Amino acid sequence: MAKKEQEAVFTPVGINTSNNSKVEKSVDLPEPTKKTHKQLGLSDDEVLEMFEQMYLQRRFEERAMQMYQKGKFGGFLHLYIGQEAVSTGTVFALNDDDDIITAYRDHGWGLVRGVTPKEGMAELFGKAAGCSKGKGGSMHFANVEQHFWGGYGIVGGHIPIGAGLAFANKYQDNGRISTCFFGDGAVDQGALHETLNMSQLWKLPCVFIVENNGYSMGTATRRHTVGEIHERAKGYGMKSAVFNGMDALTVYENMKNIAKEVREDKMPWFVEIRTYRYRGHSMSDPQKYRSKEELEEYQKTDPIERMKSYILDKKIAKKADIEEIENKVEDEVLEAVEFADETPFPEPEALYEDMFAGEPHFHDKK
Amino acid sequence: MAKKEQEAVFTPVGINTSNNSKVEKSVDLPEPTKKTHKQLGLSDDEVLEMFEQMYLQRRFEERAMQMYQKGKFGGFLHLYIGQEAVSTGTVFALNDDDDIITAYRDHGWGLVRGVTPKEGMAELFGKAAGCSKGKGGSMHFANVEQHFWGGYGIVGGHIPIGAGLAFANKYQDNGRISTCFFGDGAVDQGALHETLNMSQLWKLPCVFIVENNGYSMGTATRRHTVGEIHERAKGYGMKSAVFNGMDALTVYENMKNIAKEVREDKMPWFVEIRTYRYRGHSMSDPQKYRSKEELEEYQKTDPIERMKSYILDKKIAKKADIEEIENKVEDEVLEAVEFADETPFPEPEALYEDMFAGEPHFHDKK
Amino acid sequence: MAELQFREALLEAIDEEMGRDESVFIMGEEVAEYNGAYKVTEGLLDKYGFKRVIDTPISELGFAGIGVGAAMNGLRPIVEFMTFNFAVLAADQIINHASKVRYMLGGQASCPIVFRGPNASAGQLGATHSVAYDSMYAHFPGLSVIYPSEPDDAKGLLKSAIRNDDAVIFMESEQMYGLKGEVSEEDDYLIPIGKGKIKREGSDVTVVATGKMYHIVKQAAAEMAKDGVEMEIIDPRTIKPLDIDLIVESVKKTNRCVIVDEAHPFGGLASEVGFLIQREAFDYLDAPVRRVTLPDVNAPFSKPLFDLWLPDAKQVVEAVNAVTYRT
Amino acid sequence: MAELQFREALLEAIDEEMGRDESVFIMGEEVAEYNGAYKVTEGLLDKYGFKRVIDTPISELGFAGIGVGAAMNGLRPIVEFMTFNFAVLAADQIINHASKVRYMLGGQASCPIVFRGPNASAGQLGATHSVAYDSMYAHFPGLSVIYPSEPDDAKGLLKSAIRNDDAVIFMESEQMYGLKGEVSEEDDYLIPIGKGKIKREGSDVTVVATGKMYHIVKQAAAEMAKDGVEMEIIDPRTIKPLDIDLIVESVKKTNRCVIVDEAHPFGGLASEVGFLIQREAFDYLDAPVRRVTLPDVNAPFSKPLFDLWLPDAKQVVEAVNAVTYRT
Ligand SMILES: Cc1ncc(C[n+]2csc(CCOP(=O)(O)OP(=O)(O)O)c2C)c(N)n1
Ligand SMILES: Cc1ncc(C[n+]2csc(CCOP(=O)(O)OP(=O)(O)O)c2C)c(N)n1
Ligand SMILES: [Mg+2]
Ligand SMILES: [Mg+2]
Repeated sequence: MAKKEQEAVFTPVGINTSNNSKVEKSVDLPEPTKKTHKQLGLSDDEVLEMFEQMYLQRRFEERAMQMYQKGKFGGFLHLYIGQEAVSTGTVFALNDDDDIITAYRDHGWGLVRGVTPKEGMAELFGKAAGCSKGKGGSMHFANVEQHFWGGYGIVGGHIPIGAGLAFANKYQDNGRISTCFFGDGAVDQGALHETLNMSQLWKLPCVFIVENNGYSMGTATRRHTVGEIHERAKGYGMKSAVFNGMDALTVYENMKNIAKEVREDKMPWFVEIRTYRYRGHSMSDPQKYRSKEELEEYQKTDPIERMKSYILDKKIAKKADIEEIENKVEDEVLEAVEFADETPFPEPEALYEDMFAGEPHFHDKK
Repeated sequence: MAKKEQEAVFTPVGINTSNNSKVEKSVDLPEPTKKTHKQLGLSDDEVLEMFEQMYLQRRFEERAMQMYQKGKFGGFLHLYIGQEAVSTGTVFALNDDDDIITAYRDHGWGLVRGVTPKEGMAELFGKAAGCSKGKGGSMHFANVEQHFWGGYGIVGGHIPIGAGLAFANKYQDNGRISTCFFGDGAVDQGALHETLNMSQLWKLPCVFIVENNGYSMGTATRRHTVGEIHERAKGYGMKSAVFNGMDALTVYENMKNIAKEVREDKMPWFVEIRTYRYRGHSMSDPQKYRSKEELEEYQKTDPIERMKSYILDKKIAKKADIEEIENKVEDEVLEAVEFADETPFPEPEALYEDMFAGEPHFHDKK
Repeated sequence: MAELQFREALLEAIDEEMGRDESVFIMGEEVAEYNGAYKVTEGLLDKYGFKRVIDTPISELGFAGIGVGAAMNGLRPIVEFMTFNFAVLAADQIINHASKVRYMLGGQASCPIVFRGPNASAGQLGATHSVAYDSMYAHFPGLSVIYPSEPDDAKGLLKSAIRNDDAVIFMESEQMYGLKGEVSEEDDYLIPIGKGKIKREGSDVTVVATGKMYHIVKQAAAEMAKDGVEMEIIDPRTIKPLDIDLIVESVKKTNRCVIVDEAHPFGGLASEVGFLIQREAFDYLDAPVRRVTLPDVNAPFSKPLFDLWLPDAKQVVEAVNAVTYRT
Repeated sequence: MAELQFREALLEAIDEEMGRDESVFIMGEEVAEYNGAYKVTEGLLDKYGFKRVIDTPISELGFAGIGVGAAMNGLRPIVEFMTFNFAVLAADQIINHASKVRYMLGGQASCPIVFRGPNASAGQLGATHSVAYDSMYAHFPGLSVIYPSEPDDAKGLLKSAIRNDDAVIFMESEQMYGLKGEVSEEDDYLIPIGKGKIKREGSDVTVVATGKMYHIVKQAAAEMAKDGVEMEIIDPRTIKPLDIDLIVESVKKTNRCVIVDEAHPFGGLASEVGFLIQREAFDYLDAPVRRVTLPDVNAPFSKPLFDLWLPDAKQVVEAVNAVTYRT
């Protein structure tokens, strides 16, 4: 291994090259919060709802994966599985009209911000009833009415757009704040640097949040970006935080505090949430860049299992209640699959629809 | 003023808006070195040579400005006047085969790295005998043979190219280091962030140097970039420095030390050199964004006057010797002007030359 | 009619629209306290204040993207690029976001934004400051691209661009900012995007040109008129949507066509117009369509080379001579 | 002749050139330890080590620029973009630097660099992952643009591109990586850049297509042959330099031409070729030149819409019918 390490000339070498698949964690999880949901101001019902939301995201994606493998739809499919505490904790912490924007790993975000399982599954299937009318697919879930501005496929491309949402909020003085989520891989894009500088300079009410899930495709975080991600904030004198993203309560607590502060002083934050992606980058990923052992390590911190234990521990609900929720979700997802399968594809005319808000124009259309 | 300050909504407001032209320094100059040239290992002759080089840059540009005003040539003309200690101190500190690349404010760099005054002036005039055959003009001085890779006109565009020079040096293991100079305005470009990350990750023997001259066009540094520029390095765990750029000895001392370290450990640096631009951004700049008083403050720290005093103080040479150098330089510059005026323009065929190193191809050339 | 400089016409358009609609704001490098690198935004800061006239850092990608986000979230940004040569850095926001966001979200979001600034060359500024980008952006679905030649067009079209509910690229010319022309004093003067204009009637040949090239063609037309050759000059004004009908109709009358384009030849406006004409007016053409463009060479600095490089009236005359078989 | 997949042909080309010349290296996202997002670089890391096969962060602008600097300073970088849709972020380095640096420094520096990766659409990947950028880059002076359709062309041309002393854009197709074809086993097999190839002889109509579109045209040709219509298919292989002579010669024989282009219509390869044909073969044309392109609409995700969107053999047949007046 030592010998191999020495071979690195430019990029640091990866796990399977450097240490024969010995478990080497790609991301260190900070300690979760010690506060109870009561201390955080959450009711029992809210905790159960958080569980339900996380479970919905999980089951939705597991079914989506099956449908993909069955050939029900094509394109990319990037699963959020493992990261559900981030979307869920955040959405519970924000006001309903605060803005959210994210990258292509967006199903969880859509579901927790009002995309129904039916609309979501139909979108994956490319159906007219999809949340984006089947035009976006997996990477472009959105529910703009509920201030979820969607998933974006150009890594880092939506970072300045997130700041732009905040810009408009400040301009309109509407009290809303914006949150912009992106992956550890997106941290390396120049757009981030330009946006952080302008956001700090212009005092934009925006939270920039890295979901550091250990990998950018097959590249472990430490192999593509130097230092600790949250420390990038230092260069801009920006407020920053780093916390555990495998525990919904921790995410809730931190995001709640940050949102409050941003709402008050309008200054931006740069936040690193450490989490882990269980599945491959997309469906075609053989995942040779990490060991099974590493994956298993992280699966022990599963946010859904954790929440389930918490609920039982704190006697918020009984096993049977949880099972009831699970069954309800399962039914909902199966219904969504059925719906997606049966609902029609867009009509041919739809090809030319939704290009323009104003008068449409198409060059050389016959 | 306080009232006006409050009006800032996005960008911080500027001097003439905020404080009625009260002197407000756009850049704080750190203390210059206290070491003597001997302590820095420079001979008397070398100091005189440094003086000559700085004076040449100054007179060359003053004459160029005259010629521009006379209509001898067109295009942009960005003068380096005031910043000559940076180019001069640096070139004396580097090995002759270390690489230098800079932005469009490049005359000083060309002259101190082997572009003769004749070649330089001819380039400004767009003549075939110019260092870039008249094809580049003011913004694209270069002397690649002597490892000055030229001036570039896209703000920030040459930053990754500078890292690329270093990449090739490391790849070829040739012991050369690269230095990449750019303005405070270029700090806001995303290219910088991407390049710093990769340079630190890949251990590139490169020094990235901001010539913070207080302004990016009409925008004072604090109005376009947050915090202290050199602190950007923190986010990448990169070594950094900030020092006075109005004193050639200070520049020499620091660049010498940094170059030595880079040559040894191959790790990059991020350096802020504080200096000041005396003239407008380019010839068309009415300079309303700063007060005459501010300009005068900085002119008191003039690098050429300072060096002159140092030479006399330390009895390195007499007044008459200095005058002799000045006269020599003046003659050289006047000869250059005469040469530039008389030497021919490129032939029409030249339009199609120098596009390709390999076989030329021009679409639809008749 | 008032006689205005091109820059004044632009300024009037921006001023009127900012006055009319609180959601319109302008941002870009040096637009506020410096009053604009080319003084297009002169006086706007004084009038509208720091909230609506915003100096940006040199972060083209970033501020273009902030514009896109702000447009999606209820505002109408005018994003000024110091020139479109620098907008290349922002191409991702223009091509991958502003023009696509609406479609890929199935119509859930809109992006009413204007990207504007000088296009193409402005004298001896060298290779990186001299490229015409109108054809490049016209290639991508979803964008309107405007490149007017006269102050009146500039005013009416910029106002329409700002009110347009989708992304518009509005191109100007450093060298034309001082150009004077009559501008309509009509209240709320709007020119519809996508309508070309016959700027000179003639029966011998149709010559298509916009932006700076229009003025070269005008010069050529005056010269050729002395020889009895009457050019019909069509300025499409908007590159996209392109008013090809107007052009084809003219060609059906003149049976000959020359396109003068400030871009490099490969895939520029000239080839698009030429292609469409041969397809739509095949039986009417008495000679192949010709074009006058830049050569396929980067912009040189040196004056005589630069003059060789830029299309001029002489080349237009030659091309017209060729299509009228006068050579 | 060996039967190779497209990706294998590319890999052979890179491998041979890396073996031949120490100064050749490859960098890009996931090219090293992951063995390439599409396995084009499979095995190169094992063979050439960490110095010459380099994983990059997602910093297209930055690593393209590092490539440019390295090329100027003595190396021959192959810069892989995961797709050319992401290269839009690096456009400044390609358009403003790689293609211009030599000229603006009066020939003092060279930039022998290859930018390569998949171009255009690859199935249902949506608006931001489906654009063909070959015509866009061909617009700019100084760049060669290659977009081959078959493994043999890919190998011979990529080797030539790597040896080329100037900047080359080399485009591939995700959907063609698995395509098999006979590849020359000639030692050091080089195909000169800028030479098109007649891929099928025929006398009734000239059809021009490259990249993925070539295969659609091939399909259409087989169909039409049954009806007795013999297409001559010309694959220019390199978009720039464009082998227009070969095309014009063919049109002089067939008197009809259709261009099939995977780009949007405005100013794409199709309009350029069409323009040139009408100018160079005016008297030979029995019908206007037609084109089959994408519509001027962003790529939709939904399968039936996507299928409508992408040019297909049926559209080619229709266009051929039109120019042969069979409709
Ligand atoms: C500009 C750009 N470059 C490359 C890609 C290809 N790509 C898609 S996702 C991805 C990895 C991103 O990783 P990260 O940001 O960590 O997000 P995660 O997938 O882990 O959620 C890459 C390289 C892209 N979509 N856009
Ligand atoms: C990408 C880009 N954007 C804008 C410009 C226009 N421009 C040229 S120089 C300049 C200011 C740069 O200031 P700074 O980097 O501080 O350098 P200085 O002029 O002070 O040497 C601007 C905005 C440009 N050339 N390139
Ligand atoms: Mg990640
Ligand atoms: Mg400066």
